[in-house]
This record gives sequence, structure tokens and C-alpha cells, in this order.
Amino acid sequence: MDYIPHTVEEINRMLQVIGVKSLEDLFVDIPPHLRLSRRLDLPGSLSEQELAQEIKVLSGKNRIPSLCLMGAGAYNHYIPAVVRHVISRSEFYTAYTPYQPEISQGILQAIYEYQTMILELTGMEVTNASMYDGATAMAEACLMALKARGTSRVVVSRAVHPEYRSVLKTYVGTNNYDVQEVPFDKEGRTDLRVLTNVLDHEVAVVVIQSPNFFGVIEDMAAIAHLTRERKISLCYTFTEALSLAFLKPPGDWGVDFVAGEGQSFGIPMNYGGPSLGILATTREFLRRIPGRIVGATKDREGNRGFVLTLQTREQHIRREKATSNICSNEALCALAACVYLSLMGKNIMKLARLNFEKAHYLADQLSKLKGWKLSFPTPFFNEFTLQVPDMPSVVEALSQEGILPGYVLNRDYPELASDLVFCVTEVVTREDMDKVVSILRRV
Amino acid sequence: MDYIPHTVEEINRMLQVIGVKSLEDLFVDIPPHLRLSRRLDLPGSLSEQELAQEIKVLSGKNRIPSLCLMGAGAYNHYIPAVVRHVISRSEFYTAYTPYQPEISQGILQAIYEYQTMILELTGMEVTNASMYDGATAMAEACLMALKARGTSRVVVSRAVHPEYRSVLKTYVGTNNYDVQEVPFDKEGRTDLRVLTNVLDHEVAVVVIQSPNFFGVIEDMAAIAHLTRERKISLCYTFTEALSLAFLKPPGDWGVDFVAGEGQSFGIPMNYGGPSLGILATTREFLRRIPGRIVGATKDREGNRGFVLTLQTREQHIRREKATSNICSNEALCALAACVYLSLMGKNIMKLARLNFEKAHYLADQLSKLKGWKLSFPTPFFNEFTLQVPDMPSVVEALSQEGILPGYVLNRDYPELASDLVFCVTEVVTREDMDKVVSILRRV
Amino acid sequence: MELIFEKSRPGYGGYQVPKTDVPEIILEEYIDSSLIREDLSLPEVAEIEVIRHYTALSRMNFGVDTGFYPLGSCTMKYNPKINEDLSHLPAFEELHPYGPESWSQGSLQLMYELKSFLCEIFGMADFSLQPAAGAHGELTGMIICRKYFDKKKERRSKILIPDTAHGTNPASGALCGYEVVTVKSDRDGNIDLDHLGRMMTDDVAALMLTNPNTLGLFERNIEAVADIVHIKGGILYGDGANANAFLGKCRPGDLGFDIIQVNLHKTFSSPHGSGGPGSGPVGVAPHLVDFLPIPRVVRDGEAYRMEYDFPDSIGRVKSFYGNFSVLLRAYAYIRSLGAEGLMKVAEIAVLNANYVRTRLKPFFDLPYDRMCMHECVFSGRRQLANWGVKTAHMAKRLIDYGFHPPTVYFPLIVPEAMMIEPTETESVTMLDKFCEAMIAIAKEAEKAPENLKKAPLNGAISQLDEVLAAREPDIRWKKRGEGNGH
Amino acid sequence: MELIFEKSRPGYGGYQVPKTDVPEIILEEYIDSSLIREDLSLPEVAEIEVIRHYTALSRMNFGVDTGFYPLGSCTMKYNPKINEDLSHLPAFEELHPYGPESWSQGSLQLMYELKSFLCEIFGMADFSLQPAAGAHGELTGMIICRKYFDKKKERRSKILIPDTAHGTNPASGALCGYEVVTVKSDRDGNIDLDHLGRMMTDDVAALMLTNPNTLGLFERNIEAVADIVHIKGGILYGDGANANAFLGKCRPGDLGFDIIQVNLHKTFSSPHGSGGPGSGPVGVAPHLVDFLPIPRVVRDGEAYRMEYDFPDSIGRVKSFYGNFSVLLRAYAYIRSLGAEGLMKVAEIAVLNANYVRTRLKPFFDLPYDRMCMHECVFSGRRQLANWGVKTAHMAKRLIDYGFHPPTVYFPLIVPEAMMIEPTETESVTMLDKFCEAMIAIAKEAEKAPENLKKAPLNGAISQLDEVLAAREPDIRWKKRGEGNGH
Ligand SMILES: Cc1ncc(COP(=O)(O)O)c(C=O)c1O
Ligand SMILES: Cc1ncc(COP(=O)(O)O)c(C=O)c1O
Repeated sequence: MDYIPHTVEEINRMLQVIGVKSLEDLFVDIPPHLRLSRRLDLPGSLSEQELAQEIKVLSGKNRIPSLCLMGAGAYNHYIPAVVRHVISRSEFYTAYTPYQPEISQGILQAIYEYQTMILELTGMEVTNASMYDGATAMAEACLMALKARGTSRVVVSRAVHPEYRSVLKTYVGTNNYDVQEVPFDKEGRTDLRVLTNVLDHEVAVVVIQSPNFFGVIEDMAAIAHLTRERKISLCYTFTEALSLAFLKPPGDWGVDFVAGEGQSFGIPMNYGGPSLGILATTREFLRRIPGRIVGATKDREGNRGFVLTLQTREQHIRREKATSNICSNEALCALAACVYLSLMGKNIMKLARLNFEKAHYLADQLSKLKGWKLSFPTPFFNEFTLQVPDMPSVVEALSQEGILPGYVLNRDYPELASDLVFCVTEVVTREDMDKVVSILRRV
Repeated sequence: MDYIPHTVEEINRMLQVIGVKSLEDLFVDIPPHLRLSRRLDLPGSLSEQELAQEIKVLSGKNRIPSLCLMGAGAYNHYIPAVVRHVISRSEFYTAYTPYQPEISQGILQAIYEYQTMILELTGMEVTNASMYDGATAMAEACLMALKARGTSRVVVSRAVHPEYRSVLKTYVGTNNYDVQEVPFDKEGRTDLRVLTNVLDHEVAVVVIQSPNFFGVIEDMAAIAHLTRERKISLCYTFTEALSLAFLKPPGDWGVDFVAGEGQSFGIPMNYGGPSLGILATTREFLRRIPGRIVGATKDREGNRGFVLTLQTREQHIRREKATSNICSNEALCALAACVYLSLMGKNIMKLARLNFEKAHYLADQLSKLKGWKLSFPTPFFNEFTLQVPDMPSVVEALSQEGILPGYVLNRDYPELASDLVFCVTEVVTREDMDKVVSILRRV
Repeated sequence: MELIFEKSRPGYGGYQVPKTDVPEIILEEYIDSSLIREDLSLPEVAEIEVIRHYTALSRMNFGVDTGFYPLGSCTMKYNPKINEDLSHLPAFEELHPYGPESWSQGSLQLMYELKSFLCEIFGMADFSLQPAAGAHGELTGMIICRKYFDKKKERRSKILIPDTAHGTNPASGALCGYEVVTVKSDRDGNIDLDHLGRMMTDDVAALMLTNPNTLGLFERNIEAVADIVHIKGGILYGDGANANAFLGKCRPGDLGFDIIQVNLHKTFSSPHGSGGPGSGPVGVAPHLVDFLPIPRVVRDGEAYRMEYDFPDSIGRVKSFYGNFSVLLRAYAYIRSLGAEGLMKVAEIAVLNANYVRTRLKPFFDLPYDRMCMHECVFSGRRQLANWGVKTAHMAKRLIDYGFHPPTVYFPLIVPEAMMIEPTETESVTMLDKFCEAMIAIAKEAEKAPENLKKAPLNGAISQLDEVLAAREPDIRWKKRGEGNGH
Repeated sequence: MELIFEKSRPGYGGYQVPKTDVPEIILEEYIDSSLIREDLSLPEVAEIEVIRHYTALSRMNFGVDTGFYPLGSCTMKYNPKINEDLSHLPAFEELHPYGPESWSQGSLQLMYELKSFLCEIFGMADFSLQPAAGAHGELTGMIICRKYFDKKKERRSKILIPDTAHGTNPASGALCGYEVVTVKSDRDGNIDLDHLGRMMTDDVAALMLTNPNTLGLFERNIEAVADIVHIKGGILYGDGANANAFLGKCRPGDLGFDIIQVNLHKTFSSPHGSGGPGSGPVGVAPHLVDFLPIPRVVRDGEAYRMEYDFPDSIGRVKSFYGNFSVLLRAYAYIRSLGAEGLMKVAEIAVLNANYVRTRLKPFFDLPYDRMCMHECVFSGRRQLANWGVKTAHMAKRLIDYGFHPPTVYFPLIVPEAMMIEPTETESVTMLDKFCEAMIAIAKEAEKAPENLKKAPLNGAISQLDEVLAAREPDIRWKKRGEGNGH
């Protein structure tokens, strides 16, 4: 099945208008000996019905857990039906970046609304229309800080998501900047003593995740105090956007950048992507932030309207002097988040609280099991780390029942070889959790 | 979860405007002792997330066969994705009957297109915007004929779908009209000799299904000859609309009514409904046909536009003198059919041919099995009846494999106690069929 | 806009049929070629053209999701999106009606429970979910009436219907052979008890009553009405299309109704689909249960099944079991709202209607000036008499203001009727906007009537000539040269 | 239109959070209240309001499904609906990235096969599916360059980029610390070989070349170009965003490209989502395979898994594995079309562009008058010089005719550029309509230039003041009284 609406007669008529004899003649500019002289070696074409059948067979090779206790950067939240209905409006999903505002007011206004919501959630002053994901948003925030300060080092907590640190290293390393990691302490928080020691004049920015990879809420007050004293930028990152509806807005701690992942706001896990990179900062960076920004303006009659603005930051105008290379971003995911947040309204605070309560229920129940204990005695939101007596059996027992266990830390943190990070969201019921406990009791 | 967008303050303000004290005061007209003094005894309310969970649990109690060999009035055809995308446009599905044409041109034009397609398929002159289903369309066609002729009897072939005959009896019986059934012959077709004998002057209309319930194609030429000679109306009915793309259009035989089921045109089986009642007739009945009709007209500027027309037939104008009581019909299903047929175009003839070929493949293979044979040696489309050696084992063997066997005839036709009607559509692959044969070979 | 046929280009096909995987056969060996179709004139267009065509058409349509849709008697409330999604779950949608019942337990259970909910909500003994729409339910109810009296060997040839009734009521009665007799309304907008008393004779099978009636008014004398009918051995049939007004407040069964049909697509919020599919379950009092259509879903211990063995049943009114996907949405709706939610529906629906009634009363004639239920009916006679502006004009003008017009010219007993049903899902902000538009239009009727008569003024299409359409019916497209119309 | 915030009514919430089923806890016992948020100012609106608001916004947007969208360089082709549906299958959508690989075999196999298809189509040795967009792929490619030379211990600080290149090319190069040097184009619109020869020195890491370039022209001297770069030890990077032009006709690997990024959302037909998500896989020649990002999907007998152990890898450029749902659509697209379908895509895309080029040539300046590939670039300089009509005006005027404007003012070397990319999914009927609109506009420019300058004339909104927006940035809504803008 192709999607080409041409009959043979039409093709011939068009060739005539162009003044060539055959379709081949259109490709004169490709040197003949460089032409592909064979057919591509691909499986045969499929009709729609056959395609649907093939893909369903593939989908059958995946297994969706009956219960998901994994977070670690991708969260299994309930997505209200309204979100899908809105983003399935073809006027949205088949459009491109709103370069022509007069016929793109729909997405422009929605992104302006989205920007407002993100600023409410983060407590910051400036944001953009989205980044690729949380990890790249965080890496770009650091590049912004490095360029602004003209120094060479990023300090990042080891309690930041390992993949985020990895992306950071790729982005920052290629520019001959340094990344220095700071360990966590017994409380599962970034070790403040070590942090204090490494903050020399080469450091441009400190990156802290909260709740961090272990689920632990970091001591932002202390860290912000440290960086502020030294006039070093502070970047607050997060993987679980719902925590923003529970915790004090990062802007209140006086951070310079908030960069993280918005997948929790109405976007399916999708095996890890697409998701939504959120990046917010202070007014100082209004003309340096990467990515698209929508602004309000007026039309000839004085009506409010929306346009892409501050484009002199962008690649298509400034080219090599642009603040980033971003062109396509994750607009449809931003729209999903916008709809999700509109629907939730203030109730999202209740939802966050529900996550908190459920996670604490499971944490309490599991810590009562013999040999189990919380790895860190520190407040958490909906993820928490547990030290377990016999890791392979635990993982095996849950998997056997189709339950996706928490994240096994030992690959990334050999010192936490018997620790697991669990996540509990609103879709997990008490019954589910009691079942988990009873399975694990038998291990 | 309710869907009521009122805050308590707003309710109070509204009550004030109305000039009453409480919501209770609005219900003064209901005599107090007739009021319900308790709360309705219903399960507790559910949030969206909980609802979705509950319904999914219910859905898990259904079992969709791995392979469906059942037709018998509901057909498992492939539905192209485009159909769902169009009927999911909320401007269509959340609208009502287009009483106000100026803001309903979308559905009005689509139904006008649908009417045209149905007339092309049936070869008739007049049709409407849909009926409830095939069975009621057929019953209403008979009522039309009875009223037009002023006689009292409908003759219906026993090879017509049993449920259609049952609906006919309900509709026609309540009006003190008679229904007389005519048996089928050894070929599985309506017995022409018996038919000839019963066609007296009290008969208003003869109903023939083709392909009939056994899948057999009726001898329309002979039957039409019979009825025409006696000036009796002839109603052609069908359950498998796709057969219209394969067989000579019923209009070509000179029938007076074509009434049947359009579910095959892009509508899921839905456990039997909603589906699409198709009713078409001759110009003579233009002002007697039940249901909505869309017509083309002009606006003040002379532009073409569409309106509901010939409404003097309808209940809201003519009340007890209306040609029927239909108000809501199956408009969205008609839209689905319209989109389906637009997409298929002439290729629907190929699709029908594919059904024919596949059905004949399975029929050939199964008739080779020991003790199996075609019940009727008569041409068929995609359904066919087989006499099988050991009915319970056959049904059991297929069901065991999650295969839905054909329709077991013995409840409706005790004389065909060891016969099954199979159906093969384009979604059944040769591999599927070979598997069926090998399972049955082992029975 | 061009028709899809006018976009057709010979030789193009938008859909690719899968290649055959069975041995090709020579058609003529299996079937006489005289039986086979030679050609079929359907549009030849590409997938992109199909999508663009119908997307463009959708954009020429107005639905509840587009805006306020106060179409009286139709209960155009918000249709929850989750219910749409659930109705499309493959395990429901792909279910064959003739699969073994053990493979359909989910759907059967849902139907069984829905039926029980309806019994509780409406106070009836049992329900059939088979009818496909409200009018279909009415017909079913009337057939039950006939069967009931047939069984009792009573000959009753008439049914009574108030002059306010919806057109489907007389049409449904007539469709099963009853003579329809109209009963007058009194000055309060209720059924005239005296007139009813005189008309209610021994040969009357039933009174078909809508309560609240189509004026949006509750029949205050419902007890007396029921008595008059029952004393004469008649059946009190209830058109339940207006159930949105009384959910949880009172129950038709308790009011004396013997049969009632419920419009699930109205009260229980299935989208109206541009005119269907709907669903019109019929509920009956205990003495009529035996007459319900077959099959009926029953419970057998833990399992559910269809039961056919009811010798007094009227038989089937539809193939299979009803419009399942509509039943599912109604079930989901009831489960979401629960008892309190349903009662709140009635309360707010009635609140909204009375709010509109109160706000618009100074500007339009209100023939029955009393507390209304879920809808209110104004008359445009003042505007017609003084400035020659018809209700139709004002209705069309509302389109320019971004609203769907109310139902007009119904009920018939109100001249220049405008029947406004806001439903409970509209906010007061929306009602205020609507009222302001109506008030502006009332002023325009006074100040600029000529302009008003040309409405809608801003649309892609202007007033359509309905007379022309009926006089020269053109109900299908024909190729140029084939001539159009009949 | 009002903002969703302006529709907010205090006290209202559109979504009901499930009741808790665990024992309530006293928050303060678990967490210091100074860490907790007190309030959150999000819109307080009902579900019906959310749906109506965003439905209304959608109706103010133009997509491929709305009409012709010849936005050059963006390949706005039809997005098959079946691919949308398949990408939403729960077994794909609900998959957690950290589930055991044995639970993700379907997704892994799809990624593995897609990667193999891309290798075959582009003639590269291996691909990484991780980058989230074209520009992200460019960045990844540049980082690979750096790592490659680092490993070889060569210090190369510059990259060369032709003056026709898309802005993302220099931006991506700069983002990883390269000095960007521009190479001129010759009179034919190809890269100037002499200039290239002079610029290609030992400290140049790579030439970033788009072929066909953004003038829609194939680099005829591609072999010579590759030689010049390779002789100096440089890398030839290909921006594959224009791959729609050559699918099945030639392969970048065969042309001498060492690295290429492919924009799946363009060539392989994922919808553009109003600006994303996209996907920009990066393919490399054999000598660069070791540098690809980790993890890489590999096949182990019958099973598929992610492999992390590539010591020379540049590391990760994104969390997890790529934009999977975009990959899925691309996979479905390639499976649907097969080899012949893909080649037909290129043929018809090129046919359509040349048809438009030929038809419009008499009316607009065509700076490079030769056979084009999948797009053609006109200049509006004649209209500007003679009648003061800018390309921007003509673009806006197209909106009135029902078309999305082409890309304008790019590529930068064409004054008043109009870059038209019809794509293969547009019928000749549509192209004719578009050409007629363009010709009408050319005539308007001559006859009624002042009117044209005010375009769009018929929309809900007129020309927007972009200067104001940038001068007084107002990037978020604020409550009245809080003041707006910065
Ligand atoms: C009062 C009343 N009764 C019955 C009906 C008929 O219902 P349906 O359209 O479902 O057949 C309607 C429909 O508008 C109605 O308003
Ligand atoms: C030639 C070219 N290269 C690169 C890009 C960047 O691709 P993306 O938007 O996916 O980042 C574009 C996008 O328009 C392009 O046209």
C-alpha cells in the first residue's frame, strides 16, 4: 500500500507538462554510476489489513505487567481520556511548527497556556515550548550556565538519574567541559560536605535531582544556600513531574534552572519516548534559553494573538550563534501536558498526595518484612529505596506473577547491590500492594 | 464522577435569580408523597480511573475468538483505520439529527453521498438516511407494501434469517396482518413451486433473502418473474452487504424493495448492534418511505446545500399519519458506511471476489473430509452450509482452539440438525483455513 | 463543497485489497455470470482525499463539543470521553453476537446489571434492552399493550395522546394499528383531566403520557391521571425521553406508569451521532413482564445467559440484543455517577432550565408561567405580531452568535415555540452568554427586523430553500448528463 | 479566544481523583511541611470546558488533513491513519523502558528490523535510533566526529557548511564546539568546488552537506565533493532531511557519506505533531560504528536485547532508546510500501515538484532554472522590485485561498525565497489548484498590491505583530493586577 494519488494517465500528462519523457528523466542529476542499480532489499509491501496483522503479532511479543512498581524515570500514571481525544484532533497532530501564526493560533495559544502552567508549577519566570526529554533539557540547562559563566565545570550529584548524567557527559564532554560527580550520604541525599569542597571557581552549575533517583527529597534549602554564596548556578532536575504538585516550587528555593521530564503529565510511557522535556529559568536567560517560545501580541485590529517569538535565539536565524540547535521539539507532548493540567486543575495536588500516601503504605508494609528495610531514612514522594534480603528471589517472585518489580540499583550503584527502588502511583490499589506483600512474605 | 460544572456559590446565585431558596423548591410540582424518599440503590460512584478499571475487568470476561467462522447476520470484516478516524470527529458524533441545516452541512452532505452510494449498490431509485437494522428495515418495507396494496399478507421464505422473520412477525402481526412462510428446496433455495401456490390476491409482498441464511444465492430472475406476473411486490433482503458488490444489483431484477443490513460496511460487530438498516425502493414510494431523507437544494446565493427533505412523511409533522415513527436512526453508522465505501471505491468488487474465493477454498477443503459435504449444491458468496458427521465434536474441537465455528442450524431448522453455516471473509487466511481443516480431520 | 463523487478520478482506488492467498478460481465454474455484477459506480479517490473530504465536512458541523446545544427534548448533554473509549475496547467491539455465551460473559453481565439499574431508577419490574431508539421503544411498548389485551381477549382500538406529545407517540401508536385520539391540555399546560375523563373509555388501550411533558412541565395531577386510566382497565404508557428531569427524585413506576421507554442516548449521555445510534429500553410493571421481547438476559448462579422461553412474549423487535455499544456507555455513565450523581443531574438540569426561564421571561412570551423542569418553552408570538420576525429567524440568528438553536415550532400547541433544554452539563457562564445572545436578538427583532430575517448572516452557507428541496426532490448525485433529481 | 485560565472559576475542578484506599496518614509525620507546596494556580474548569476549549483551538489550526501544506524542507506528506492506530496499541504504549527484555521482545524486534531497513535504504553500516529529531541527529553525528578524531588524536576544530544549509547544521556544529565555516554555492546552486577545495584543510573535521540541498537540487558533483573531503581525512556528514527525493534511487552510503541523520517524521511519514515529536536516527559508515550512542539493539539468536558494552561509544544522547512511537510509525510505513513503494515515493515527489516548477516559472523568478528534486525554490524579487509586494505578503495571501504557505525566506541565498515541497501524496488536481492560486496572487501583486499587503483578509485573525511580541515579550498569562509581560 502506498499513499500516492496518481493515475498512470496523470503521471504521463504531468511528464508532458514538464517536458520530459519518463520519470527516470527527472533524476538526470544523479550521476548514473552512483544510482542504485537494484531494488532495495526490503520485505514485500503490505496492504493495510496485512500490516495491521503483522504489527499485532509483534505487539503480542511484548508483555505488559499486571502491576508496575517501576518508576526510575518513566511513570505509570492514569491518563484521562480527554487528553487522547484532544491530541487526536488532526488539525493539531498533522500540523508542523506554527511558522504561520495566522493559521496556527490553536497550537500557539495552547503552548502559551502550557508555558504559563509550567511557570506556575516550577515557580520560574521563563520557559519554552518543550525540549526532547528531561535528560537533554538538563544537559542544555548546564550548557546555558557554562556559556553564561564562561567557566568549565558542571557538578552533578550521583543521586541524579544515571541516564541523565550520561547524557550530560555526552553533551558537555564534547565541548571540552568537565563533569564532576558528588556522592550521596547515608540519608540518600547529595553529600553536602563533599559538595562544599568541590565548589571552586571553575564550577558553573550544580545539578541536583529532587526527588532524586532513590526517591529521596533533597535538602534544597541548604544546597541553594551553598551555591548562592558562591554565585554558582543551581539546576534543579526531576524525573517525576507530579512531584512538582506536591513539593514546594523549585523557584522558591532560588534555583536558576529547572529542567526535567514531564511524561507524568498525560503522556504514555511508550517504552521511554516520546516524552516531554521541561526547561524553565529566570528572566536573565530569556534571550538565551534554547527552543521555541510563544508570545502574545496583537493583530492589525488590536486583537490578542500568539506568535513564535524571540526567534533571534534560534538556529534558523542565528545559525551557528543560536542558543541551541532545536528545531522539532515535542509540541504534541506539551499539548498533552497542557490538556492534562487543565483538566486536573488544583486537584493535581490531591493526586500527588494520593501518590504519596500509597507509596508510604507500601513502604511501611514492606519494611515490616523480615530482612527488609528502607535504605534511607529520608522523606520521599512516590519512590523509595529498599534494602532486600535476597534480590534474585524477590525479582523472580514478582516477575513470576507478571509484576514489574522496582529498579535494581546494582548496575549503576554497586554499593547498593541489594537495593531496589519502588514506585507507587495512583493506579496501584491497596489490594495490589497487599498481594505484593504476601508474595514477598513467602520469598 | 459527575460532569456538572457548577460550584456551590454558582448554584446559590442561580437559585436567587430564580427566586427560590433551595434546589428542592424547584421540584414543587412533584406531589410530595410520590417523591422517592430514599436514595436510589445503585453501586457507589466511580472516578474515571476506577471506572476504566471496572469496565476493563468486565471486558476481560469476554473472549474474542482467534478465528471467526461465523457470519449469520454479523460479519467480521476488516475496518480500515480511516473509518474510525472520521466518525471520531466530535463535530459528527456529538451532533444530533441535522434539524438546522445551516450548521449541519457536514453530516447532511455525507448522508446525501451515502444515499447515492446505496442507490448505486442496490440499483434502486429511492433510499433514506438509515434504519435501525436489517431486520427492522425489512419489516418496514413489508409494512409499506401492505399499506400501499391494502391487502393483508406477507409471504416470506424460510431461508430468510430466522431473527428477521421473527421481527417481521412482531411488526406485521401487531397490525393484524399475516405472515406466511415458504419452505426451501433441496438446493437450499426458496421452493418455487410452493411459492407459486401461495401467491393469492391477499399477498402484498414476498420477501426473499439472497444470499439466504444458508449462504445460497436465490433465483431472483424466476421469483421476480412470478411476482411481477401477479403484481405482487417483491422485497429483496440481505444480511451480508458485501454481497451487493459481487452480485447483480437487486434493482436489475425489478424488485420493489431492497432492505437489509449494512454492518459489513465499516461497522464493528458490537455483539450485534448498533448496525445499519438499509432500505431502498422505487420512485413510487418516494413519499411513503419511512425515515429521514436528505435532499439537495440551494441557499439564498444559489449555492448548493443540503436539507432534510420530504418531512411531511415524518412523525414530527404528520404524527399518527406518518409513514413511520422513526426519529433517531443510525446516522453515524451510515456515515461509517459512506466513508468505507468512499475509501473502497471500485476495489470493493475485488474485496467481494476475495471473500468469494476464500469461502470456496474452505468449502472445497472441508467437503473433502470424510463424512462432510455441502448441504446444497448451489452457488454461494461467502457463506455456505455443510453437513457434518458429528456436530458436537466439530463444535467442541474448534472451540477448544478458540475458533468460533459456523452457525449451528438445528435450533431454527430441526431438519438440518447436522448442518453448520460457515462464513469466510477477507480476514481469514489460508493458513487459518488449513489449520481448521487439520483440526477437523482429527475429529 | 464538492461531493466525494465529484472528486472521483477514474482509475484511482484509495484502498488496497490484500492479495489472495488461496488458489485462484475460475468464477464461471462456480457461478453463472448472469448473477454477477459488472460495474459499480463508487467514488475513486485516494485515502488522503477521503480524510480531507470528511474532515472538511466535519468542520461544517456543530456538535455538543463545538458549543451550547439547547435543542429542547433532545438532552444534548456532554458525552464523557472515557465512555467513548471504553465502548471501543476490542473485547466488546469485536464480539460476535452468536459466540458461545461462555465467551460473552462480560457483555452479558453488563446488560444484566444495566437492566437492574434501570429497574431501580425507574421503579419498574423488568426491562428489555432490545429497542434501538426512543421511538422504537414506544413501538415495543405499544405492541406489548396489544399483546396484553389480546391475551385478556379485550378489544381495545384506541390510544389517547395529549396534544403536547412528541410526534413519535402518535406515530408509534398508529404503526401498530391503534386509532390515535388527542387529549387536550389545560391552561396550566397539564393534561386536561375533564377531557381525559371523557375520552378514557373501555375501548382505549392506553394513554401515552410524557412526564414532565414537552412543555417541560411536571404533570401535577399524575395520580388522578393514573387513576382515570387504570379504573377503565387501560395502560399508562410513559414516554421517558424526559427522564433527565427526575432521576432520583421520583420513579415512573411509583407514579403509576405501567410501561416506559428510556432514551439512553439522552438521559444517560450517549452521543447522538448526528442522529443515532440510540437505544430505547422498555420497562414494565410486574403484570406486563411476560410480554417483553425475547431474548431476555438472565442470571444463572454466577453466569449470565439469554433466555428465549417466554411464551407470551411479543417476540423480537430487532435482530440480536440491542445497541450494545450504547448500552455500554449508559452503564458506564450510571456507574460513574452513582445514586447521588444521578440526582444531581436532575437537580442541576432543572436549575439550569429555570435560570434560563427566569432570565428570558422579560423578553419573550412565556405561555405557561410556572416552575419548569428540565426545559422551558417560550413563544415568539410577540416578535411575530409586532415586527414580523418568526421564531425560525431568531433561531437562525443564534447561529451567528455561536449557538445551536433550540427546538422550534414544537410543541405544536405553543405558537412560534422555542423549546430550550440547557441540560446539567452547561455552566452558568455559558447560560449567561446564551441569555445575552437571546436578549440581543430580542432587541434586534425590535430594532432591525429585516436584517434578522436574513440570518444566518456570517456562515459559509445562508438560509436554505427547504420548499425547493421538497418540490423537486434531489436525493442522490448523478453524473453530469444523467440528469439530476426525479 | 479566551485563555483556559480566563475560563477558570474558583472552586471548580474538572477531574475527580480516586478516593484513597489506604489508611490516611498525617503528612507532617513523614515530611516537614516547609517542603510542601501550599497552592498551585492551575485552571479550574470542567471536563466539558476543557474539551470545548481545545476543540475550538484545534479548529483554529491548519494541518495536512486540513489541506495542502507545501512547507518546503518539512515534507508534509499524508500521515496514514493505520499507523496512528498501531502506534497506540497498549502493548506498545504501556511498555515501561526498564521491564525485563524478555517482556519487550516485540518492541526490540521492531527497532532491530527498522535499523536494518534504514541501513539498507541509506547504504550505511549501522544506525542508532536514539536521537529525538533531525537536529538531534545532527548533533549526535557531530559528536561522533569529535570522538572519532579524538580517538585518532587529531585536532580538528572546524566544520564546513554550505551557505544553503538549514540553520540546524551550523547550530549543531557549534553546539559541540566546532568553528563553523561557510562554503559558497556556485551559479548552478551546487556547492562551489573551488571554494570547497580551498576551505577543506587539515583542521576541518567534516563537511555537513544536504543532498539534495535546500534549493531542491541534487549535488551533481557529489563524487568530487566526497573526494575533496576524504583526501583531507575529513568526514562527509549528510543531512538526510531531504531523503524523500532519492529513496530507492541512490544511497548516501554509495555517494560517499560517512554519517547521515534521517528525519523519520518527514521521509517516513510520522505526523509532525505541531512541531514534534520527531525522530532522527543516525547512520554511519563501517569505520564509525564503534562510536554510535549506547545502548544499541542487537540480535542474539532468536532474541533481541540492548547492548551497552561499546567502549568507544559517545555515550547517550537521550534517556532510554529513542522516540519509540515515531519509530513504530516509520517501521509500519516502510513495511506498507516495500521497496517499490519507496521508490515510487521519490519518483512522484520529484514529479510533483517539477510540475509545480514548470507551471509557476512564467510567474515568479526561478533563480536556479534546472530540474529540481522534491522541492523547488522561487524568488519573489520581481514582485518586490516592481510592486513592493513581499514574499511574506504572498504567503499570507495563500491562506485566503485555503493553502498553507510554503517555507519563506529560506534558503537564505535566495532573496524573497519561496520554497515549495508538494510531496508525493498530493494529487495533480490539488497541485493545479495551488498553481492557479499562486498565479492569481502573482496577478494581484501586479493589479492590487496594496490589498495583498494586508493579507490574510478572510481569517479570524489578521496579520500579527511579531515585532511587538519580541520587543515586549509576554510569554505567560498573569492574573489581572499581577501585570503581564516582563
Ligand atoms: C419526548 C420524546 N419522545 C420520543 C422521542 C423519540 O426518541 P428517538 O429519537 O430516540 O426515537 C423524542 C426524540 O426527540 C422525544 O423528544
Ligand atoms: C534540511 C533540514 N535539516 C534539518 C532539519 C531539522 O530537523 P528537526 O526539525 O527534526 O530537528 C530540518 C527541519 O526542518 C531541515 O529541513
